[in-house]
Amino acid sequence: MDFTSFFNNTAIAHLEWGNLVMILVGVVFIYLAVTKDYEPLLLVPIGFGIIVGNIPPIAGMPLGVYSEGSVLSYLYFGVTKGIYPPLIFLGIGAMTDFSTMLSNPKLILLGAAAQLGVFLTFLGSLYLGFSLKQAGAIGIIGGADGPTAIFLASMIAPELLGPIAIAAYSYMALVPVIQPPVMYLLTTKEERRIRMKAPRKVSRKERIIFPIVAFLICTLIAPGAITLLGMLFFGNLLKESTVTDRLANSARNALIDIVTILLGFTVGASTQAQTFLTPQSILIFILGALSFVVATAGGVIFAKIMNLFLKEKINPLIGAAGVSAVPDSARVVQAVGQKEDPGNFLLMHAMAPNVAGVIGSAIAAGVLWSVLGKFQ
Amino acid sequence: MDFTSFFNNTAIAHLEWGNLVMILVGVVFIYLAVTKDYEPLLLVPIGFGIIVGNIPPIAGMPLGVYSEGSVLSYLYFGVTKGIYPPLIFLGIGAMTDFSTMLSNPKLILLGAAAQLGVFLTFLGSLYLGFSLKQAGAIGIIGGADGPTAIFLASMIAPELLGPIAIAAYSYMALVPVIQPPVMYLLTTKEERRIRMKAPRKVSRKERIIFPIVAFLICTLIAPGAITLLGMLFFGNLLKESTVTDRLANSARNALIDIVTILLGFTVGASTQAQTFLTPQSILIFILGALSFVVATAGGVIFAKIMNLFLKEKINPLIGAAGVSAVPDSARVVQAVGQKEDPGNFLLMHAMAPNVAGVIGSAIAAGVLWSVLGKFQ
Amino acid sequence: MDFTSFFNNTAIAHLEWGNLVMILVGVVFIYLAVTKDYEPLLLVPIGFGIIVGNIPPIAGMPLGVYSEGSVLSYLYFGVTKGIYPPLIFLGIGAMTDFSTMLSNPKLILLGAAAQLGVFLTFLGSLYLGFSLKQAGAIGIIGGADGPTAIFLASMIAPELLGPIAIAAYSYMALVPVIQPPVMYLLTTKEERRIRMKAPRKVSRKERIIFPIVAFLICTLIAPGAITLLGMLFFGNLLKESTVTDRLANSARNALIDIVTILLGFTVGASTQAQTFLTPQSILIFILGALSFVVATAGGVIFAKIMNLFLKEKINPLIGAAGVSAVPDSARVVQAVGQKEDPGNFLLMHAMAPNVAGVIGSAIAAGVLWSVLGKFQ
Amino acid sequence: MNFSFDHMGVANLFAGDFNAVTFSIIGMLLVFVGLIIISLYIVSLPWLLKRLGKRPARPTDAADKLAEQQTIDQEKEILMAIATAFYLDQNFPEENQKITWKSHGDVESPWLISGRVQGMAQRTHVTRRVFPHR
Amino acid sequence: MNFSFDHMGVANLFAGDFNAVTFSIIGMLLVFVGLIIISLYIVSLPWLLKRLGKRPARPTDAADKLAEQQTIDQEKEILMAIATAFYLDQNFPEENQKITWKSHGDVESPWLISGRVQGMAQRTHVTRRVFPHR
Amino acid sequence: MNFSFDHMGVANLFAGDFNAVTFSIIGMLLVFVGLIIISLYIVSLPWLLKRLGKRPARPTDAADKLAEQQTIDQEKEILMAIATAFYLDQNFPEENQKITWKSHGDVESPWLISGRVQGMAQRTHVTRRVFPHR
Ligand code: NA
Ligand code: NA
Ligand code: NA
Repeated sequence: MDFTSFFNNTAIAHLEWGNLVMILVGVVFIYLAVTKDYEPLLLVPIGFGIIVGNIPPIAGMPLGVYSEGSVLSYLYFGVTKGIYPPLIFLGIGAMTDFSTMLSNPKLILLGAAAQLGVFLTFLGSLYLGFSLKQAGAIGIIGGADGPTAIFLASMIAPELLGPIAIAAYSYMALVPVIQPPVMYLLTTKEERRIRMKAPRKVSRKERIIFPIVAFLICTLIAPGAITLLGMLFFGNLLKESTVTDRLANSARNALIDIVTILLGFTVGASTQAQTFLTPQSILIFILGALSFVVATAGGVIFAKIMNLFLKEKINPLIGAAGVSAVPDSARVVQAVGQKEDPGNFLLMHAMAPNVAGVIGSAIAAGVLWSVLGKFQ
Repeated sequence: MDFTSFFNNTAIAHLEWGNLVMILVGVVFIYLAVTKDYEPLLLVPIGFGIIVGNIPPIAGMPLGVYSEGSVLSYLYFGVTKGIYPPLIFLGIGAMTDFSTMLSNPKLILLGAAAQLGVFLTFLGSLYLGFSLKQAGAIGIIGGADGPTAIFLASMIAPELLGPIAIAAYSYMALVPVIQPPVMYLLTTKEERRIRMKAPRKVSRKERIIFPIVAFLICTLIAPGAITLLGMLFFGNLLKESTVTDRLANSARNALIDIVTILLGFTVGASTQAQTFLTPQSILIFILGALSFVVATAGGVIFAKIMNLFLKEKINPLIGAAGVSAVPDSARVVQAVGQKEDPGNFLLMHAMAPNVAGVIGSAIAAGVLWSVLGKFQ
Repeated sequence: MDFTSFFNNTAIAHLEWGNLVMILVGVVFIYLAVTKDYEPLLLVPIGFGIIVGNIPPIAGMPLGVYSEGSVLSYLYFGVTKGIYPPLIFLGIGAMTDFSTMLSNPKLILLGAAAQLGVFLTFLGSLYLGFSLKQAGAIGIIGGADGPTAIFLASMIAPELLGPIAIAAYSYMALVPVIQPPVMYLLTTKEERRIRMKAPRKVSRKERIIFPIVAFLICTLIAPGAITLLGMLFFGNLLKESTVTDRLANSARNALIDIVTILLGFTVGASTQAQTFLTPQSILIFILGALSFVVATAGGVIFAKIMNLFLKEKINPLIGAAGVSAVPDSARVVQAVGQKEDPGNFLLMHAMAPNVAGVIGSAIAAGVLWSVLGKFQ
Repeated sequence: MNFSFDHMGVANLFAGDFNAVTFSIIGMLLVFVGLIIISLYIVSLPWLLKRLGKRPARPTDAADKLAEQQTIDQEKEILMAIATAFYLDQNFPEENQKITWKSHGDVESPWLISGRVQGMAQRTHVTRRVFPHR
Repeated sequence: MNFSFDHMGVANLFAGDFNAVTFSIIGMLLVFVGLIIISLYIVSLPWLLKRLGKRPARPTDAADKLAEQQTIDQEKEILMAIATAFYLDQNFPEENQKITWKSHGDVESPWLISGRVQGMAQRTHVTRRVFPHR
Repeated sequence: MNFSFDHMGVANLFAGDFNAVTFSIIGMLLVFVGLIIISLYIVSLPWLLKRLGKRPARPTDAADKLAEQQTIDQEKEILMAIATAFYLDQNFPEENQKITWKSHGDVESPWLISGRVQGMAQRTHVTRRVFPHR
């Protein structure tokens, strides 16, 4: 029992450069959240989790998320088993208003088009040599939906869960940085100035029936989406039925907050430099960025194609909102459109492809899971 | 990889008539909740759960509550292990006011008499050929208490959990339909018009001591009721002590809401037509209806017997509230009484047998468990 | 099936004197909480838990916390695996204001000095013949921090978890009884009358950076404190960043309340007389009381030593707040100081060593765990 | 799990008997099919609701009278509910009944008293609910 | 688990050495016994509390004086608490102390300052609490 | 697990090659080291922040102008936000947009509209945030 052996029991003795790099990454996440307001509800928990996960643990002490019997491993259980994402979808459902989508059904297609990012990234990942399952899990980053990405990765490529989750959430936070250049590149000034008509009002009855029918349609086609869409539409029904207000309220407050805290923190803590800083992770980050770009382009281009057939033109900018990342990408649309024409209000129009994109990504995840899940 | 194999990966390819029937049942549950306000906090989650549980899953994908490793199976864990019901009782305890019972102790006996439904249904189920444990679990449907029924079924007859839970909750929702005919049949117009005196005021001290003493009395007699009544009276102590207001508040809001969501949804999802639509389930439904009728009759008749000995007559209608189903059966009493005499206010009087019925059912469940649990 | 066998199925048949004693202890806990306001958020759940845990169970029925497959055993899982304490620390972090500490850094040392109670009790326990791990777990009672004590005990001496938890929480509740005599004994009237200057204002930036830096400093030295301090400072960052207000809010309300209910109740229920009423438990209670006295003395004496070197004297009473037991010991300081000089306001000054004591205890726990965890 | 660039190549897209390109196209199609059906459903629902709604509405006069009668009945019940509340308030001054109502805020079966009383305050809700839904 | 009607019959109620009818009767009795004892307890409690309450109340004058003194002491403490709050408010304008109070809203030991201050607002609570409980 | 007093004695403190007294002293030292470093950090932070803060602040005039310009820009955006809200309110009378805003109350990227609108109400917050932080 001397000072040397004591020193070996400290974490400083085991600190590596990689840990310092990751701790810095965590600090940057928190900095961006606090000063730039980039998705703070995600970046603060993940950022602090990264810092916690990169204090090197002592051998033999159950501390980290990968260490059997540790507290963090129990909290991480909800990530590895895919339990947290559906609960978050429950809360999101209980706060989502599908009205704009119901009043503008043709805009839903933009949410489908943006899933191009998913499948092209899947092919690209395969090309680079990832396995089928891994490629599918990487592709879903293009769905721009953190919970969906974590859910699919936990089911078919748990070994990539950490980098996929971090990539998905990072790019969701960076949507206001990634999307505008793509949008400017693919649209003309005239297109960006297109104004859209205010849509019709939606009855309560329509809003109550919608989650039930939409759930049936989606999952009869892609049963792999049962868990995520079941919770999403269940939460929405709790909200829209109005007779279960108190349940919807708890789902979109206490429940989603607690799960968000635990999910963000443990996902962050899963990024120990020793296992996280690999060429593979860096590739996933590059592929993730590309998939966001492709998804954005997919939505915008499809909107332009639709305009060839429509009498009442739609503003192609709102195609970018099809990537989901609710509601950030819709806000990017509003910001870009308003720069061109300060009197143009695209936000509510953009919410339609935005929520449709969530559904689209969940269907895509269901398809990937049901087919790729069978391979080794 | 062709369209045929893709089609086999959809759920439509595996949909059976039974699934469609069950999905329709789920829709009816939601319809009744939304338009008739029948127990919406239960029927909406269960109804949507039934729909979710009847999308036929793909072989090899962990999706349903019975599928090992699926998210729903983890959430269903709280049902199969009997964890959710006591947590719901904690919240119910934190919202229950035992004052009317404390000011009217003789009305407690009506809550005991209504347990006749439990034991007669137990005997009836045995007669029909169910095993002892199964018969006990079916009998408890007559307790008119969803959490108690789920708890006992999970402990002694887990194979019947689905139909028992659905039967218990369905009939709790249908209390305003089932009870009135029985009440009219067994009472005269004069009896229904009996007015009762306002009871005395109860001191804070009495209300704080009550949950402790009542817990000791009940569980020293029926230790099988420790879990349910422990939580019920614990929640009530949190409320009545007033020094733990914030805990009582969280117990009767966030906690009970979250557990109600998860319990209702997963119980609903456990009704896959392939295992649920059996003659056995239908029998359980018939027995459940009978047990509600017997329980109601038991309470009303016992009230009439009590009147033979009492100077101040009690209105026999309030005997019907002894089945528990808080507070619906008390409201039925109020409604039936008020139809006869618009100036008659029975609601608060009916609350006494109503909460006593909850305690009575929990004792009955404890007795059934402790004796029948030992058989094969 | 006769009355005798029925009687054997009741709990009265198995009741022992020890159970009655423990039930009385539970009632006293609740009485103190309700009438004296001693830590009611802890004493009410623990007190009712003790009552529940001492209803003798029936052999073969899964009822108690130690009974495999029982509901209480599932809820107790969060205690035995050390999951509840970090979640409570998350909530505490989200309600703690470190401002006074940041404006008065020299007072932090008092929070270190009070850990003397931990290490002297550790040595005393060793002397009495407890094993190294057991002695470490008993020592941490002197940290005056319930969650920390439960966490360390669950990691290195789970067999002593019950008595250690009860001792820690009992003495935390009794802080206003234990500390004043020690404080009077070690201070002169003049010392108790020392007034302290109002400290400077702390900027938002300082408060945001603090939890990150403090976490790094503490855990790089004592990685065993990662779990507890990670959650404490994470909660504090959620609060101070202001951009994650809704998460901080749920952490310090719904989450901490629910975990407090479950922790208190199950810890109470773990005190079945049959295993709890041992000479060992009584020794632990005596050692616990001593450790509180030593910790208080350590803080006060260290403050007097500091005064030898400081120009602006500090009131040695606030050294007593270094034991943590937030915020009760700080209030004791205020009360004792105000008795001497009604115009002396020590509360805010005492909050600095108070919260520093929490950090100090967590470091001490980390050191004990990392070194003692390796022994048999 | 170890990744290397050695396996890079277009051949990966057609490994074994699995054509990843075909799969991706079918996948995109399925996403479109799902969302297109949802669109079509949304477009057709108001039309469906109107057609379903017409049948019971045919004998308009009768229906109107019924609705009117229902409203009157409900208002009677609401008055009765207020009377009940007043009576309870008089006889149980310790706010017992308040707690009981609160505890099941959303569950108003069988006679919807509190639901309708609430509705009185939020008139649009009542009218919307009372007529088209029942 | 497979159910069939072949096993129907009264004999089921007496299978093995288990008499289900006797069991049911005893079960009903136990439910009644439990709830009857609760009833009796409830009936006797006010009487018990009164009897227990009388003993300490015997030396009425002394007790009254004590209670009065306590009230005065408490009011002093309340004033002191208000002074504390004012002082803190002056010196820590960034609402530090507010958060500290809030965080332990229900825990006012040892001198119950905030509890009593609250009580001032809800007078009935204070008076009920202060006299009979202490 | 069974405890007996037979093992009592000072020898326990030095059993095997583990010196419990040395360990306790080192343990106390580690606690002090940790908290002393925290103290030192706290003492030095304001000084550090000031030094770090000075560099960008050097060209004061330019910075002031920039800040002023930013404020003007922001006010424009706020007006725009109010206009948006008004427009939405006109066209979506069923409070759709309210729910959408609420759902991400704290997330105002990229243009912080609502954050700044909120800020208008709580002026101190805006000023504190806008100037020193950006
Ligand atoms: Na998407
Ligand atoms: Na009942
Ligand atoms: Na401490």
